[in-house]
Amino acid sequence: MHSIFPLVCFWAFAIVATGAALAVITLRNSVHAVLALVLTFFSTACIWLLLQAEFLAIALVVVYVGAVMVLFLFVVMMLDIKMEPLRERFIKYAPLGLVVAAIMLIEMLGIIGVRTMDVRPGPNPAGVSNTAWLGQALFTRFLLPFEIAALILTVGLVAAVVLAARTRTDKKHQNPSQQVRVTAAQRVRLVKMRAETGAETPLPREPQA
Amino acid sequence: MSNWPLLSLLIWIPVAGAILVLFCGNARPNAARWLSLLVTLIVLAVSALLLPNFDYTSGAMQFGEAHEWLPGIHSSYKLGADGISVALILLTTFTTVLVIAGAWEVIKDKVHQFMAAMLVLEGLMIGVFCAMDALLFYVFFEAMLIPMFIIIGIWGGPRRIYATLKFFIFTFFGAIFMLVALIYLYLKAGTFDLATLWSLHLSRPEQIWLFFAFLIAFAVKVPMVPVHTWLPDAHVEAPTGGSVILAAIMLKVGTYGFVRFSLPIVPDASQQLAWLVIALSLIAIIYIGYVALVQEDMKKLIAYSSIAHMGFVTLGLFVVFMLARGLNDPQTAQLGAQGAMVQMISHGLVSGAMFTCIGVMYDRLHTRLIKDYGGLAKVMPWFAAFMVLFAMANCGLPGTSGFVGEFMVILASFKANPWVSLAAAFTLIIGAAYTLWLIKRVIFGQIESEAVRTMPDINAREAFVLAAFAAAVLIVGVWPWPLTHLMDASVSHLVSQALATKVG
Amino acid sequence: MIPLAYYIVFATVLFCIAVTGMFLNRKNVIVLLMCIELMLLAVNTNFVAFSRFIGDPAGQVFVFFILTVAAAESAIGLAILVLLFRNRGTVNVAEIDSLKD
Amino acid sequence: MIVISETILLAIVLAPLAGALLAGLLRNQIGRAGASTVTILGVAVSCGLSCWVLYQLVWGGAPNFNADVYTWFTVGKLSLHVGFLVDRLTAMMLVVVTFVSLMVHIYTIGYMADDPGYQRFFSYIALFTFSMLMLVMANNFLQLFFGWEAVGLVSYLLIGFWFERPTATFAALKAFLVNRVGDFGFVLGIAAVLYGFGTLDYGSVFAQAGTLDGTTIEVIGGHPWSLATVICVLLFVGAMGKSAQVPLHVWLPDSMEGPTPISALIHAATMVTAGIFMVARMSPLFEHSETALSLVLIVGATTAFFTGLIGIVQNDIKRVIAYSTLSQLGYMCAALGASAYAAGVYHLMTHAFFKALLFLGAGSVIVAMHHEQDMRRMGGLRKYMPITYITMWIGSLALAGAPGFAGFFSKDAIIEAIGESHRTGHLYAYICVLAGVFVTALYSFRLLYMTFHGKERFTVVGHGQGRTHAKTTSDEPHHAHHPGELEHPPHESPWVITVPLILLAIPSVVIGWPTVAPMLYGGWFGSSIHVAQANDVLGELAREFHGPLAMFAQGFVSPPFWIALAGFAVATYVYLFNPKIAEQCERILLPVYRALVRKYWFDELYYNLFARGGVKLGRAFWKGGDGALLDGVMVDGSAAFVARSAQIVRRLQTGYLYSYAFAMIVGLILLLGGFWYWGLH
Repeated sequence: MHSIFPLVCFWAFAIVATGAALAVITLRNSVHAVLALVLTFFSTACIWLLLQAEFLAIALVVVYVGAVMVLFLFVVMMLDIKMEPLRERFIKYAPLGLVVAAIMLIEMLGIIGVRTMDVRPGPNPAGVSNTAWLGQALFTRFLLPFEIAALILTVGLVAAVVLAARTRTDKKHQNPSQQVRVTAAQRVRLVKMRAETGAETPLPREPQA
Repeated sequence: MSNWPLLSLLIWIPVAGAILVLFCGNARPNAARWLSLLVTLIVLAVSALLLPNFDYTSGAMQFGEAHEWLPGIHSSYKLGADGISVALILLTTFTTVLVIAGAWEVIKDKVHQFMAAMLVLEGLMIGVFCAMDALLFYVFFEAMLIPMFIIIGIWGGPRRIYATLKFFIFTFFGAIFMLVALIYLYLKAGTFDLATLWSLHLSRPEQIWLFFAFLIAFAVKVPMVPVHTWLPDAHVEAPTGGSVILAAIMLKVGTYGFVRFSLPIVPDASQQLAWLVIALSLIAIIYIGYVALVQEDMKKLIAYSSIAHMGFVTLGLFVVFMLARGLNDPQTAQLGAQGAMVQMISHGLVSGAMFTCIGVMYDRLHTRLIKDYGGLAKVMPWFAAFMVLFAMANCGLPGTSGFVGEFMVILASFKANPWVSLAAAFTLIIGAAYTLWLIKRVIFGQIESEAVRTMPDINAREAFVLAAFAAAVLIVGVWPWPLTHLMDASVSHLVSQALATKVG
Repeated sequence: MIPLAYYIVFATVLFCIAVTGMFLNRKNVIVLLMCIELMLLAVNTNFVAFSRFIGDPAGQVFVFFILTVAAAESAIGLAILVLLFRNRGTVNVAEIDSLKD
Repeated sequence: MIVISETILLAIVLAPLAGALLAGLLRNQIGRAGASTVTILGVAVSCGLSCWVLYQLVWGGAPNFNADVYTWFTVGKLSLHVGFLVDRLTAMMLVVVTFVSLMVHIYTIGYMADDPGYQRFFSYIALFTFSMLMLVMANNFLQLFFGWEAVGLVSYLLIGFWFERPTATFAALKAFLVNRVGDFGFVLGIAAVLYGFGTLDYGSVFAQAGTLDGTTIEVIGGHPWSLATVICVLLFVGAMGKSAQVPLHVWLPDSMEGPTPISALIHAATMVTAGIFMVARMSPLFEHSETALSLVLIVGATTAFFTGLIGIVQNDIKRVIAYSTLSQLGYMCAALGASAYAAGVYHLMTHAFFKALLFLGAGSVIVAMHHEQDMRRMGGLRKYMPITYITMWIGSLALAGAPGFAGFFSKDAIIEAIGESHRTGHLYAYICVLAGVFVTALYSFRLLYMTFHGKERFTVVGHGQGRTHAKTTSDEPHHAHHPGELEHPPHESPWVITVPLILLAIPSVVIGWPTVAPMLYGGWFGSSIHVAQANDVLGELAREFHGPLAMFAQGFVSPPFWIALAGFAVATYVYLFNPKIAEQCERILLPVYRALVRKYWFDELYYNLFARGGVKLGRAFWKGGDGALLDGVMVDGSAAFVARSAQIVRRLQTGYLYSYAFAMIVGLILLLGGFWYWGLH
C-alpha cells in the first residue's frame, strides 16, 4: 500500500503533537498543561503505531496516559498552587530559551537529520507480530535487565510511599507491650523532702568541696 | 599446624572479632571489652605460633599463601612473611593487646565501636606487613586510614576534625603517588606480584620517577621532614589508644614500605638519591630535636621525638647504599639496615609506652600541658618509676631497647661518613635534653597544684600495661639477640636486593 | 513509506520544545517534570524509529526500560514535590537553594 | 692453681643488682630494715668475692679471666657480646669499688635514717654498684658503654634524689646532659674503633693496635688524620665528661645537691674515676697517639690547677671537697697524659679511700649541724665530734700529700712522672701540678680550720623557745631556723657513721706503704697497661726508687713537700690566726676573687649559650619552621588556595535547580556543536 495515507497521518499527528507540546510549555493553568501533555502522548503513540511498534504505543497510552498523567493531574489538583508568582519573568527568559532551543535544533538536525535522509527501512520481521518480537527479545536476551527494571519500579513505588506518607504526631495510641512491661518504680516516685520549718531557719550550707 | 594459613588467620580473626564485638552493642560495654581482649589475646597467640614454624636461616618469604583475587588485572591475594614482617607482626599483636587493656575504662562512649575499630585496624596492619601483592598492599595501606580516621574523629580531642582531615589528606595525598607508581609498574610488568616487581628491569630515569613516587608516599607515613606536620596534630587529638597504635605501628608502615618497595624495586635510584633521604633523616634528628625541646604539650613533645627517632630508621636504611655500593662493605651495610629494623621495633615499644604514660596522666587531670604537672614522683611513685624508665629508653640509654638500634646505626654510619655519624649521635644530647627536661618538669619538682596532689597512683590494669611495655623494652635492650637473629637472614637478603643493580 | 528522517526531525522538535519549556517555566517544578517527560518522549521516539529501521528489537526494549524508569522517576519526583509543598508551602524553585550551602 | 670461674664473677655483679631490685620493687614488703639488709648483704658478698678474686690473681697465680657470657646480638659476621675481662687492673677496681660502696652502704643507715626515701636510696646505690662493676669488668666497648651510661643514669637519679628541690633536679639534669656531651664523643669513638678494627672486643682490638700506626682517616676532605688520634680524642671526650675535666667539669660541683653518701661514692671515689680507668684500659691505643696524650696531659693539668683555685673561695663544705675532687681528677688525668698510667690508676685508688673519707666526714659534720653546709656557720667542732675530727685530719693530710700518707706516694709519683715526661706541653703541666700542690694544701686546711677550729660561729637555741621540735628529715632542711641557730649542740655521729670513717681512715694512712713498690714501679698491672718503651717515665723513675721508706725520707726534701708546707702555713696563718687577712685579700684581688666565685663564668656561658640558646633555637624552628613555613605556607597555604579558588567557582553554584539544568543544556549544546564540527568518528 504505497499510498499517501501514512504520510498524511504522520503529518497530522506530528503537527498535533508539536502543537500540544507547545501548549504544555505555554499554558498558564497547570491542569490544562497536563491535559495538553496527554494529547502529546496520544499523538506520539499514533506515530509509533505508524512505525509498527504497536506494543509500545499501547503501553505508552496505558501506562503514561492512564497512570502517570493521572498522577500528575492528582498532584496538580491536590496541591493548591498559585501559578502567578511562578510565571513571573516568563517573557524575560523567552528569547533566551528560544535562541537556545533554535541552536540546539539546528545542531541536531545538522548532525543526524540530514544524514539519515536516505536510510531505507530495514527488513520487517517476517510473520511475527511486534508484541511477540519484542517479547522474545525481552525474555531471552534482556531477561536480567527486565527483572532489574521490575525491581526499580518496586523501589520507586516504595520510595514514593515512604516519601509522601505522613506520620501523624497528633494521633494518640497505646503501646500494649510497653504497658505490660511497666514496673512499680515507674508508676510511683517517692520523693524525700525536708520537713517544713520556720522561715527563720537558714538553709544549711553546702559542704565545701 | 604448619599448614594452617597463619597469616590469613592473623588478618581475619581480628576483623571477624570486630564484627562480634559490634554485636555486643552499646549497652554491654563490658562484654565488648572482654571479647576484644580475648580476640587480641588469641591473635597474639596465633602470631606467637609464627616463631616455632619460622625458618631462621632463610631470608625468603615464608608462610606463603596465594589465592585468586582480581584475575582481570593479575592481582592476587598473596601473603608471605620474612623475619622483618614477623617482627613487625609480633609488635602489632603485642601492642594491640596492651592498647585494648589500656583503653578499658578510659573509653566510656561507644565502647563496642572503639574496640571494633581497633580490631579492624589490627587486622589491616597485619595485612600490610604480610601482603606480597602490590595492589593488596595498597588496599591494606589505604584501608588502614579508615579505622584510624574514625578513632581520632570520634574519640579525639577538641580539634579532632582539623587533625583528622590533616592526617587523612596528608597520607592520602602521599598514597596517590604510590598508586600511580604501582599502575606504571603494572603496565610494565603485567602483574602486581611483588616478587616479579623485585626482579623487573627498569631504566634509570624510570627508577628515579618511581623512587620519588614511593618516597612521597612513604615519607608522609614515616613521617619525614618536611611532611611531618600532620603527626603532632594527629597525636594531640587522638585518644591514648589511637596515639599508641599510630606511633607504635602505623609509622612503621612507612619505613616498611621503603623496605619492600623503594630498596628492592628501584635500587639504582635509591643509590643515586640516598643522600637526599640521609639529609632529610639528619634534619629530622637535629631540627626536630630542637623543636621537641620547646613543646608545651607532652603529646606533641613525644610526637616530635617520634619523628626524630624514625629519622634513625630511614638513615639506617639508606646508609646501606653508601656502604654496600659506595664502599663495597655489605657487612657494615647490614649493620645499618639491621639497626634500622631494631629501631623500628624499639620505637614501637618506647613511643607506645610513652603515650600510654601520658594517657595515664591525662585520664587523671585531663590536661596534657607540661606546666599543669610537676612533682608526680611524690604522689605516684610507681608511675614515676615507669615514666623515668621509658624516658631513659627514649633517650637511648644502654640496657633499654632505645639504645640498640641507634647504636647500630651510628656505628654503621661512621663508616659511611663520620660527619653523618656525628650528626646522628647528636641525638644523644638533644634527645636526652628534651626527654629529661620533660621528666624534670612533670615527674620531679614540687607539687604546684592541688589537683596534682590528689592524683592516685596507677591501678592494677595500668600497672599491667606499663609493666608489659617495660619488660619488652628491657628484654630487647639487655638481650637483642633473639630479635636480630629473627631478622638477620632477611636483612641480609634486603641488602643483597639493594646491592643488585637493575640497569642492564 | 515514511523516511527515517521525518521521525527524527519530529523527535528533535519535540526535544527542543521541551528545552524551551524548561527555560520558560524555570520556577514551576511541575512543568519542569512535564518537560522532562516530553524529552523522554522525544528520545523514545528516536529509539523506536531506529529500532524499526535497523530491525533490531533492542531499541524497543530500551524504550520499554525507559518507560519503566521514567514512571518510577515521576512517581518519586511527584512524591518529593508533595513533600516539598507540605514542608515549604511552595513549589517555587527560586526559593529552594539549600544546596548552595 | 685456682681458675676464676664465670659463676663467681656473675655473683659479684649480680649480688648488688639483686639487692637493688629487692629493695626497689618490694620496698613496702621488706621495709626499711629489710632494704638496707639486702643491699648491704649483696654488696658485702660482692666485696668479699672481689677480695678473693684479687687474692687469687695476685698471690694464687690464677690466670686472667677473659670470656663472653652471652651474645648480645649478631649481624652477619659481626657479633657483640657481654663478657668479663678480669685482670689485675680490674681486680683492683673491683676491690676499691665494692669496698667503698660497702662503707657507704653502712654509713647510709645512719645518714639517711630519717629520710622517707630510705629504701629507694639503698636501691639506687646498690644499682650503682652493679653498673660500676659492669663497667670495670667489661671485656668489650659495648659493655663498657653500658656501664658508662648506667652509672650516669644512677648518678642522675641520685643527684635528683630529693626531687622536690628545684636545685637538685636542675643539677641532675645538668649532670646528665653534660655527661651526654661526653658520651657523644665516646660513642663516636666506639664507632671509630669499629671502623678501624672491625670488632669491639678488647682483646682483638688491642692485638691489632699495631696496625694503627700510619692508618689515616679523611674526616675533612683532603686532610688525612691519624686514626689513632681520632679514636683516642673521641674516647677521651667521653672521659672528660665522666671524669669532669675542663671544660666539661661544670656538672660535678652541682652534683653536690645529692645526699652526701653518694657524693662520696659516686662523685669522688668511683664513677668519676671511670674516665681515668677507661683511658688506662685503653693504654694500648693511646700509646699510638702522641697528640691525644698531649691533649690528655694539658686538659688534666689545667683541671688540676684551675679548679683547685675555685675550691679556695667556696664556703659550702661539700663544694670545697667537690672542687678538690676535680683537681685530683686532673692529677690523674695528667698522669695518664704523661703515659704514667700506673701512677694515674694508683692515685685513683688512694684517692678513692681518702676522698670517700673526707666526704663521709663532711656528711657527718652536716648531720651534726642539722643539715647546715655553710662553713661560715661552723667552727670549733673538734670538741663535739672527736672521731670525725681526727679522721678528717687524716683524710686532709692524705689529700695534701703529707709524706707517709696514701696520697703522698701517688701524688709525688705523678708530679715526678710529669716532670720526667717530654711530651708536648709537659712544662705547662708540670707548673700546673706543682702550683696545684700549694692550692690543695691551702683549701684542705682552710676547710679543717673553718670547720673544726676557731670560734663557734653558731648558737644553740635549745628547746624552751616555743619552737615545735619537728622531726628532722634530710628531705626538708631546717628552713624554719635562722641560719646559724641549732636546737641541740652538735654531737658525734652514731657508730654506723663513725665505723666507716675509721675503716676508710686506715687505708688512707697505710695503703701506700705496701703497695707503692709493686703497683707503681713493679709492673704489677702486667699486660693490663701497655706503655711504649719510649714513653715509659715510670720505668725511668723506678731506677731511682729504693723502697717506700726511702721515698718517704726523700719526700721531705722534694719540692712538692715544701710547696705543700707553704700552703699549710698560709692556711694556718690566714684562717686560724688572722681571719681578717682573708677579707683583705678578697678586696685586693677582687677581679680574681670574682672570677673564682663565678667559677670562671663557665656556668653562665653554658647556660646562656646552650640551654637558653637551644630553647631559643628550638622555638625559632618550631614557630618559624614548622609553624610558619611548613604548616602556614605549605599545608594551610595550599588549603587556603583551594578555598580561595573554590570561593570563585562556587559563585556558579547558585543552588537553584534551573541553574544546573541550564548548565547541562549549555554543555549539551557545546557537545553537539563539537560533534557537528568534528564529526562523529
